[in-house]
Amino acid sequence: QLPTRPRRNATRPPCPAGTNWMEGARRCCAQCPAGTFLLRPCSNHSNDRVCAPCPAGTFLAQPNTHRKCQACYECDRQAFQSVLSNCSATSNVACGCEPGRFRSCLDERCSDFSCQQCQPCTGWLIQRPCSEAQDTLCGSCKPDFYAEGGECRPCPTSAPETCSKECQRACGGGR
Amino acid sequence: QLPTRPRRNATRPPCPAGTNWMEGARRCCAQCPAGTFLLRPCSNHSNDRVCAPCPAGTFLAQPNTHRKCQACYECDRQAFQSVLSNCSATSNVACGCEPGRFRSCLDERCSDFSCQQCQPCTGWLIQRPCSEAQDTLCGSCKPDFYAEGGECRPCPTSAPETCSKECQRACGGGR
Amino acid sequence: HLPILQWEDKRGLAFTKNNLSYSSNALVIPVSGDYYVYAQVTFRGPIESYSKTNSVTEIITKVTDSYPEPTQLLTGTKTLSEKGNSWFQPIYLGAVVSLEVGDKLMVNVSDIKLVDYTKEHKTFFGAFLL
Amino acid sequence: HLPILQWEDKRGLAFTKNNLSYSSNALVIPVSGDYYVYAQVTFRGPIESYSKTNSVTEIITKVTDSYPEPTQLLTGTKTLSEKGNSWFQPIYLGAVVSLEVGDKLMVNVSDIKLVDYTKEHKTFFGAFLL
Amino acid sequence: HLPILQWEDKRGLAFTKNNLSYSSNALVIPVSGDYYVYAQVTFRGPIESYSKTNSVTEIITKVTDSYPEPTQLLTGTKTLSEKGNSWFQPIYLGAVVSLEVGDKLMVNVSDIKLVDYTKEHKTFFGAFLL
Repeated sequence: QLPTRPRRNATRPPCPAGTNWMEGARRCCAQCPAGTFLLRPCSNHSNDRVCAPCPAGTFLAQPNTHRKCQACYECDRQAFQSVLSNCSATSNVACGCEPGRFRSCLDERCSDFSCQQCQPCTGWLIQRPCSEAQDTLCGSCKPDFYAEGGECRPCPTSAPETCSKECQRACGGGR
Repeated sequence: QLPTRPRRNATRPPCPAGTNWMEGARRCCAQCPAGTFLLRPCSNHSNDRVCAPCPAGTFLAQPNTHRKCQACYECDRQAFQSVLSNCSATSNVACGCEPGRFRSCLDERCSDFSCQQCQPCTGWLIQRPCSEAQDTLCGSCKPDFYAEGGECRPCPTSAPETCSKECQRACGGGR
Repeated sequence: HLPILQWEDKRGLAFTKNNLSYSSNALVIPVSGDYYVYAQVTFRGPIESYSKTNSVTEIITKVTDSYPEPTQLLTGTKTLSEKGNSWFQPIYLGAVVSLEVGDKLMVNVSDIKLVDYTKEHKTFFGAFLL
Repeated sequence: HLPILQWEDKRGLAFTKNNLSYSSNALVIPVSGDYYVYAQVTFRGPIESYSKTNSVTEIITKVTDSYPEPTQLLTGTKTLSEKGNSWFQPIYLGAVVSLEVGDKLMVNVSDIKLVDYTKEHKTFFGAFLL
Repeated sequence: HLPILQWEDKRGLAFTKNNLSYSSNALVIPVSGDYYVYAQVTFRGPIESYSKTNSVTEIITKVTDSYPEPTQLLTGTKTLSEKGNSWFQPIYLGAVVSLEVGDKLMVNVSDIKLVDYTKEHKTFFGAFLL
């Protein structure tokens, strides 16, 4: 066991707002604004630090004394994700689903999701249309349709005798 | 960024056929023939290298300046693989399937495969026999057999009345 | 944010040395440099009174003085296709990352109730300076 | 041969130093010695217009001046039993290998369309000299 | 105890150096210190004449002069939900452990018949001193 040295950062004072503690310079240094990173840390006084803009494909959303910007995520185009907003120097890319698809989240965080096709509700009335967040919600059968086996079937125009009880009820019996 | 030293291997000339660049000796050294490895690299001129045969259980299929031979694979005997050809100093082992089994590949490369039992086609005519690469392909029913429920059933020798339409067709009706 | 795992740092196989210390659920980096950071979490289920889980996630994150939000360093996400009966799923993560003195390393999981904390050799976390 | 993955070597968490350089999809070894080489690939699917995949494979390979064919160093092969709905499968590989100056390290995968390239902390590759 | 795997220590990619030796199925520690120990076992099945397996386990254990029983250092346990057809399941383990000179490291598995021993890059085992 090495002789444990006294914990240096236990002695440092909390830094005033807008500055971060820099271990190297052992002082509080002014933060760089969002969208930029710390190119050269402060040395003699807290303001002589140099910030530089985040290079393309990287970003920093908050004021910081980071030596490097974070890499942008990418949207999963092969899984039918679409770009809601591109990555900028101050914000990561935001991904959604291509039209006609909705987000099926892997877990509550939904940082990973697949884009499933919205159900068409053929023969059903649409109770709630498909959206980014949820599949279409089908309502009851359309007029001139009757429900059978979990589907909506068009009322028979001829041969009414094949019409089941439910069919007669929905399609108005003795046509 | 550290000052990048000039890339040493960028300055080296391409080696003539039959020789490989040896970083240590900083010259092109004659290759060792397949089945042998480089015991001692060349020093003063490109031909004074020493080659030695690959030890048992190892091989090198190509002329090389490798310092070690590659380990032979083994056939998966527990999964009914058989040795098509043993490992030699110049070639890896080649594995197939025991008689009565065919190769079911994990993916197109088929570097991993299991040996599934060939289907017997009892009652069927064999359209294509089982081989290393493919299962038996069953043809139509044998004479005196009729097809029913995806199987070939022997024609009933007695009680012809239990004979279905297909059975009568195949087994020649009013026996 | 995702729940943070707590760790044993003294008993059994656990230890800290060379000033790499453990406090409030985090390994604290004593000197800037490149570290190989690794962690394995064994998940297990199902937990009875619990809706069906269809995935587990383990994330090694860094908290640093220089930025107000944690940074995700390594992530392992695995979907589960276990039907009802009991399942086990280990996830191992490891890589080299550049860290500054004072940085804190933590392990987050998608669901703390699914973590098998019963044996120190099934779920572990560590780092060493290169 | 299997498709070779391309990597980011400068932005975000990625970096190269001590002359270990990255060029044309490979890490280039600057000095002979024993290296701990590692890589994780997160695979995800299904990709709709795509026949059902029943396995994923990740291989770390070495290309060297001394031999005309690549050598497979580490391989992770996993069969999949996910029914239709979306799946995630990380594969981590790591081990010590003896390498010569000028050797090139690459990561091959069974199917590039199944690789989750969206986040740097889910799929990564690296090596360090012991 | 669980069956112990045997290893190749000279041919192909395998090697031992710096006095870390291999004898009777174990790596023998030449000098006390902290080691990063790792192993991957690729399991595969089913083996026909064999009852259905529903899990595989890999354990790195330590045998030491100071204690009569082996100590489990790292464990990877995974349940299987493969229906009948052939399956592959790699398990990777790695972590830093404190070892004494003379300690022996071994790899145990739940079932030796399920281990894919056919290719050196699918199943491997090693350690290095920090």
